[in-house]
Amino acid sequence: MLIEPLLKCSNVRKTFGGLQALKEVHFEIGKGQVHGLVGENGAGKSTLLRILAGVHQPDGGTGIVYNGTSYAPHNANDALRSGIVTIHQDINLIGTMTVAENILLNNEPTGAWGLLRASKMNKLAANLLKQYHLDIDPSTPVNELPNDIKKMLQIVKAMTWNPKVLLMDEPTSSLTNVEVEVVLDLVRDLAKRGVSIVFVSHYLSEVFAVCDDITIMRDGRTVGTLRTSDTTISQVVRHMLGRELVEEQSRSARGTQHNEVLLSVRNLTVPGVLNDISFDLHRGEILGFTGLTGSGLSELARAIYGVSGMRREKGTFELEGKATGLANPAQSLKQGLALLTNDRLREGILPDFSITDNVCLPIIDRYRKPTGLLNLGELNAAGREAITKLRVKASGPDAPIKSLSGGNQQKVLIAKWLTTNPKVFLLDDPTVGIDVGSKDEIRKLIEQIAAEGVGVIIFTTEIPDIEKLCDRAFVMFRGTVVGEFQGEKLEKNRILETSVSGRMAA
Amino acid sequence: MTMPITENAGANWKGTLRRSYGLIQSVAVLLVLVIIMSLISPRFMSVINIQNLMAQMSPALIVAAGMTIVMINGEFDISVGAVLALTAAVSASLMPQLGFVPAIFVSLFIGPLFGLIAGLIVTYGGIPSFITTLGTMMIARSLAFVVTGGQVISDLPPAFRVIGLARPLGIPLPFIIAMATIVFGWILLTQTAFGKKVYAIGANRLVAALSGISVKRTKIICLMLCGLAASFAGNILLARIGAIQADTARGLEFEVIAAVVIGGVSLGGGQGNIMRVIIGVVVIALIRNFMNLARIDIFWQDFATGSIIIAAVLLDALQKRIGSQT
Amino acid sequence: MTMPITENAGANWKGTLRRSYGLIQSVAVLLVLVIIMSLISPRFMSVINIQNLMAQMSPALIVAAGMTIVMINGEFDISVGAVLALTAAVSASLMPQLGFVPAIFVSLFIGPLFGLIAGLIVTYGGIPSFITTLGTMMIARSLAFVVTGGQVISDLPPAFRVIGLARPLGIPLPFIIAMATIVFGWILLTQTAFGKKVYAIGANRLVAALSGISVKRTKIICLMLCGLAASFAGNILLARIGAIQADTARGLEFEVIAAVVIGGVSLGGGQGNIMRVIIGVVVIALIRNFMNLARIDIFWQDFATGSIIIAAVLLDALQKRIGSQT
Amino acid sequence: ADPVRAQEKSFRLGYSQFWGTNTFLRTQIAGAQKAMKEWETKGVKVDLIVTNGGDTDTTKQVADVEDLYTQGIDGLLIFPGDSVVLADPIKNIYNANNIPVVVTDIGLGSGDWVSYVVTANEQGGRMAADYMAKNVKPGAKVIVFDHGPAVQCIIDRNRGFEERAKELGLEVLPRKVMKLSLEDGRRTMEDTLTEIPDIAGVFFQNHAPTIGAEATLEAANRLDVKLVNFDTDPTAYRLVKEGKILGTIVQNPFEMGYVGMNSMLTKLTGGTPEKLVQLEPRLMTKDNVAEFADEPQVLDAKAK
Ligand SMILES: Nc1ncnc2c1ncn2[C@@H]1O[C@H](COP(=O)(O)OP(=O)(O)OP(=O)(O)O)[C@@H](O)[C@H]1O
Ligand SMILES: Nc1ncnc2c1ncn2[C@@H]1O[C@H](COP(=O)(O)OP(=O)(O)OP(=O)(O)O)[C@@H](O)[C@H]1O
Ligand SMILES: O[C@@H]1[C@H](O)[C@H](O)CO[C@H]1O
Ligand SMILES: [Mg+2]
Ligand SMILES: [Mg+2]
Repeated sequence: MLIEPLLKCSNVRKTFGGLQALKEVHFEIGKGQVHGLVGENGAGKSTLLRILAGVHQPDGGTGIVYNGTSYAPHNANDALRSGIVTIHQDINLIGTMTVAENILLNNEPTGAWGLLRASKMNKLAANLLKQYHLDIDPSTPVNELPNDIKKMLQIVKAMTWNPKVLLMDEPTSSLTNVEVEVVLDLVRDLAKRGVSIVFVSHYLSEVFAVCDDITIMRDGRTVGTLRTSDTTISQVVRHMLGRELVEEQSRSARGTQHNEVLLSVRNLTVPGVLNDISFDLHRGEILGFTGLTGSGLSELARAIYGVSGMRREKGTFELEGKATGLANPAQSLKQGLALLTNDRLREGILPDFSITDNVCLPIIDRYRKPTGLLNLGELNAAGREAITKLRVKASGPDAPIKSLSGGNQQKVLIAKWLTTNPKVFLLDDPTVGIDVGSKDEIRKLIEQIAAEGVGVIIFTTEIPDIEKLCDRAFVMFRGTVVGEFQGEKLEKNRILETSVSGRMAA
Repeated sequence: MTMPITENAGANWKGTLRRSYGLIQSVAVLLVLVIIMSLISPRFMSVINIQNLMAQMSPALIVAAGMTIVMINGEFDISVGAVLALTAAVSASLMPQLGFVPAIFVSLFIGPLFGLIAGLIVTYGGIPSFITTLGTMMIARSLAFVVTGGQVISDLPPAFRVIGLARPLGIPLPFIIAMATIVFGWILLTQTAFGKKVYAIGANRLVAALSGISVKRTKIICLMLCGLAASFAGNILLARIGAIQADTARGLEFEVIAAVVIGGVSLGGGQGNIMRVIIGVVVIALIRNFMNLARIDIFWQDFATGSIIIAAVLLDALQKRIGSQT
Repeated sequence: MTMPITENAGANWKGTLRRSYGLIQSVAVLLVLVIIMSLISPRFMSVINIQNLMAQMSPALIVAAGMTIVMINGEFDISVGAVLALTAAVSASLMPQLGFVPAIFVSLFIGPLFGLIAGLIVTYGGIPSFITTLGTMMIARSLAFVVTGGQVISDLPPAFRVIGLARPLGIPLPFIIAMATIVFGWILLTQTAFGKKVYAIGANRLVAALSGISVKRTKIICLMLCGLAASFAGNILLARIGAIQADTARGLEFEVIAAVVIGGVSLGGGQGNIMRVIIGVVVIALIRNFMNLARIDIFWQDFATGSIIIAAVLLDALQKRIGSQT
Repeated sequence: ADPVRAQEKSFRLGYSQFWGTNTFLRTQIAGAQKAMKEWETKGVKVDLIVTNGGDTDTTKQVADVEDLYTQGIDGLLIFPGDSVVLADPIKNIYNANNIPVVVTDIGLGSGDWVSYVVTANEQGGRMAADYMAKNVKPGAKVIVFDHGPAVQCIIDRNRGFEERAKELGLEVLPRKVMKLSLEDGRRTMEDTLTEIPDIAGVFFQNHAPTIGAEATLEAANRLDVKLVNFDTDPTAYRLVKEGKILGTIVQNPFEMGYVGMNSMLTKLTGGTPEKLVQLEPRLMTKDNVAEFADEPQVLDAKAK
């Protein structure tokens, strides 16, 4: 390289307890460059970013040089003040605070006496939102927003720090196509303006779309850096996984027929959220619900499962031909439903609990011995099985789930619901944060349980998932089902058009 | 769907209304309480009783302002009652030599000092504030006994007593000071960057830290402010009563925490409105006052108090549930 | 790169060690305290002193078992002291007519009943348990005054007193009962499905609810169990002291909450080890004993108590920090 | 009963206090210590352990009494927080092991003691009512502010006051409960003035709330309301002197401790102390206040 890199890591290491998360990391980025960072779940990407963000301190001396001087931030504030700004992998906003408060947190405009300048704050927030095409009221509490908007807000928040180096950890997971484009445009634009960007993502097409260089991590090591222009996706995948990925034919094209109705939903209505939704799910079928964000996908999943807060005004359910109430999660679970929610942090994991305890929570009563005591041996076996089945990278079933990488946590949660042996499996954004290899495995797993007679419903804005995995798909628009696709009609462009227009595409 | 940016004025107004909703409803519950009490005891609404109530609740209001900040920040301060007593004891015992202004001034350092010590232990030692301030409470109470020698200290300068006894425009000065403290707390919590940090840390300290907020420093400052409030209240109480003993304000911490929780501040932190805390303090003061006016049998007074507290909070919650359904 | 399953046995063993680490270290802190006390007073380690200590701390241990369950579940029970007093009062006043076994039996319904009422208000009314049980505490205390008429009730059947005074193998029976209660709590919390639910709800009630756990029912049961513990402790205390007055065990709630927190249970719920709570109770009991042995001036006793509590918890935290670095 | 001069002797004694931060109880200790000094000149040394029962917690006082036994004391002086609750360990431990017990104030309902020194509490209450009646109009309204509805000596004082006040034709209103503190005295007095503007007199069982109530009366210009109380301290003494507290029933805690310690050492050196020593309560008013100027309760602790 001609110019001295702006940020350079040499031989960075990090251990957690006994586990060496980073063994030998070499990495550098020049001014105005976009550098992709890819690797399997648990490879160490987030750990590296957290070190740069001042959250973790690396082992041993400082292997990091920034702007020509040694860089060793003690905390997030040090990093932020030196222009290194991070968008962390998991949603990092304060739910009880408003949009404006969140994006300007610790960066508020103040006037005389240190008083906030409320009008300036609102104007600033409104302008930022407009700039990123976000049509939301700055005074909305963040809790009330869907996940993708929250993700976008994190990006907006990062921009208020005027980054010199922007570290983006899976910035596009749970975003819709349109939003992904907004983010990618932003990345390109920032690079043009001289900001250096580290772009961590499991969406390799996005990585290839914006990055100048790609560094591949495996098992805590950087195994190499490639020029994007000199490589291909499959080459990168091979480096990541050490094996090839075979593109499979999409399921709908195989045209499997399913006739036995398993669950039928009629006239499901949640005022202001869901509008008169009726459909049948067949045994062995994988059904997809997609649409733009805000079209009510998560709400539908939750309304079926009977989550409190989803006040059903109307709606009847028939499971295996028998009417059922599905009044609350406990009842739904008993009837054979399972729901994987899309908010891993708030509604998914119990961070301090072991993998086993997370996995076995819904079925804990099954491990009761006649004495009333738990069969701890079997419980542990179940945890161990989950780790093996989903190839979770963990030190063992006793490890607290918070010590896992994001993608591995997601796998544990999928395992959790699988252990309930559901008849109907509702999956809301199941592949968030999952690496390409595992995504493939999870797809296979879902197909396998479908083949065993389970009815699966996937709720996702990820049209590729729908295309690959579903027998049939419904498109939602503002809480209403506006289209149904099957067979060869189940195809990306038709779905997208319907999602946007709210009208069935030809 | 989502609201266009141009409608922001309207949305903001609605937002404000929505945020004030809890406050308005709590006021409604308070009104119900007041009406019932006035019906039972006609003297309840007399000017003099209201003046008394105002003066009586002033120290608790001031302490509640500090406690609200600490609790929104996600911590507790169990030491407030003891720090109040120690401050008043020091202030009273310094007055003869120093004069009352310097004595007050010196004594106002006690609370922040205790807050600083507790804050350092909580943040650097990683000890829960509940335990830490339980410890500092005992230390402060002990020192109060040492300072007073177990005696009542009295005979304070009349000029000082004025602070506790004056009633400009008929409103007791302690109450005016207390309200000013609450307003100060409100400004600090809602109109300053510091306030945003306090809420953010209480809601999610990890996110706050990742946003570059110095969690330790903020927590320490919150505890120091709460200590300052306790010291301030100590001087106000001293001026009102004109005497102090080491035992003063025992149990005040729980009365105030109860008031703060009744006022809607969550025990976990991150949420709450200091203005509603006033209502919490008023409810507790009203109940005590009411017990005295309504001539309820001694043995049954706690029963009535407990029931009224539960009923008032239930009523509040019930109303909110009905409100949120429309 | 998952770890080969064959290594799991080792991992498990390490896991167990890691989980017990906190316990082992707290025991170490306790030992330091004990050694210091023995140096100050040679009689500290005498059989009789240890017997006394065991008997003295028994009611607090039993209540702490209940409080631990409630606090791991993410709630508080402020009413334990009052429920204890009410139970003992009822039990003592029924004994002459009913005989002591039926009297105990009847009185043991009081705590669960209070727990049920509080539980219903907390879960269906959505009122924080802190406030709810503050209310029920006042109600229970009031009823204790009504039942005793403000008098001390004494003169209990000698057969009943045996429960409080017997020392099989030299160990006070109340202590044996208390340890049995703790072990029961430990089994409940760690070896049963119910226990897993209690922890899960305390950690994140939303996740628990989505996993099909009945949050309301579990919370109510926890409060009822805590009530039962308080009632149980009431009878033990009664048997030990042989008399009861309505004022008994005022403030016990905070002593026990402090012990539970010293024992490492987080105030927010979801975490904690009931075995370590024993240490919290012992620390607090030792301190009182220590004050008497070390002849600390009464004015300075609170100072010493506060400092020891902070120092013990700090030492514990410090040790853990050093431990986790290796 | 003067003891025979003993040869060099030393005793370890315990003094179990119930509320050791209170002036009254500290004064008892001071009295006991004076006696100890006198005995030392006679060659009797005392090693005194004072315990505090967690300040007003009877259950803790039971634990203290047990701890003191563990310490191997030769004799126990006790200010029992409760006559019934504390009787039990006295019987089961001290009487059973023949360790002498001296009770100062309050009294024990059962068990045995070598000496009991006490003020006639109910009589004190009656004296207070007598003096109150002399200073208010016939049939005037009087009230008791009660800080200890379950504490025996307080119950006795209140009963004495109320019964005597009724006998004397005063109108006795239902008691108000409050905490024992300055600010509760102040607040309760404020509330009472509102509710019962024609209240003529209030009786208290302790000086602290009396001082608080006086602050109310002064602020409200209602010094016509008469206050009578038990116990005193420098502030309460001054208020009597200034005529702002009508009268105080003064006990003699110093004497309680002094006599108690003398009784104990008499017993331990082979003598026979008096089983019951009744100390007369004395009425302190503006007119005789000078007689009380040297009371240990009145002398400021720090001035000493
Ligand atoms: N706080 C922690 N304590 C213990 N282990 C941790 C901790 N944080 C990360 N690890 C471990 O470090 C390794 C790397 O994790 P990291 O989160 O960096 O992976 P990642 O590459 O970001 O994966 P993903 O794609 O799933 O987000 C994992 O094995 C993880 O379990
Ligand atoms: N109870 C409710 N009342 C009114 N609006 C609601 C309610 N719950 C959610 N919403 C709103 O409905 C919209 C739909 O959110 P939802 O979570 O279903 O989006 P989604 O289509 O699943 O997208 P994603 O999964 O990407 O978040 C959001 O704008 C959300 O704020
Ligand atoms: O009654 C006792 C004493 O006699 C004294 O009045 C001090 O307070 C009470 O505890
Ligand atoms: Mg990651
Ligand atoms: Mg969704």
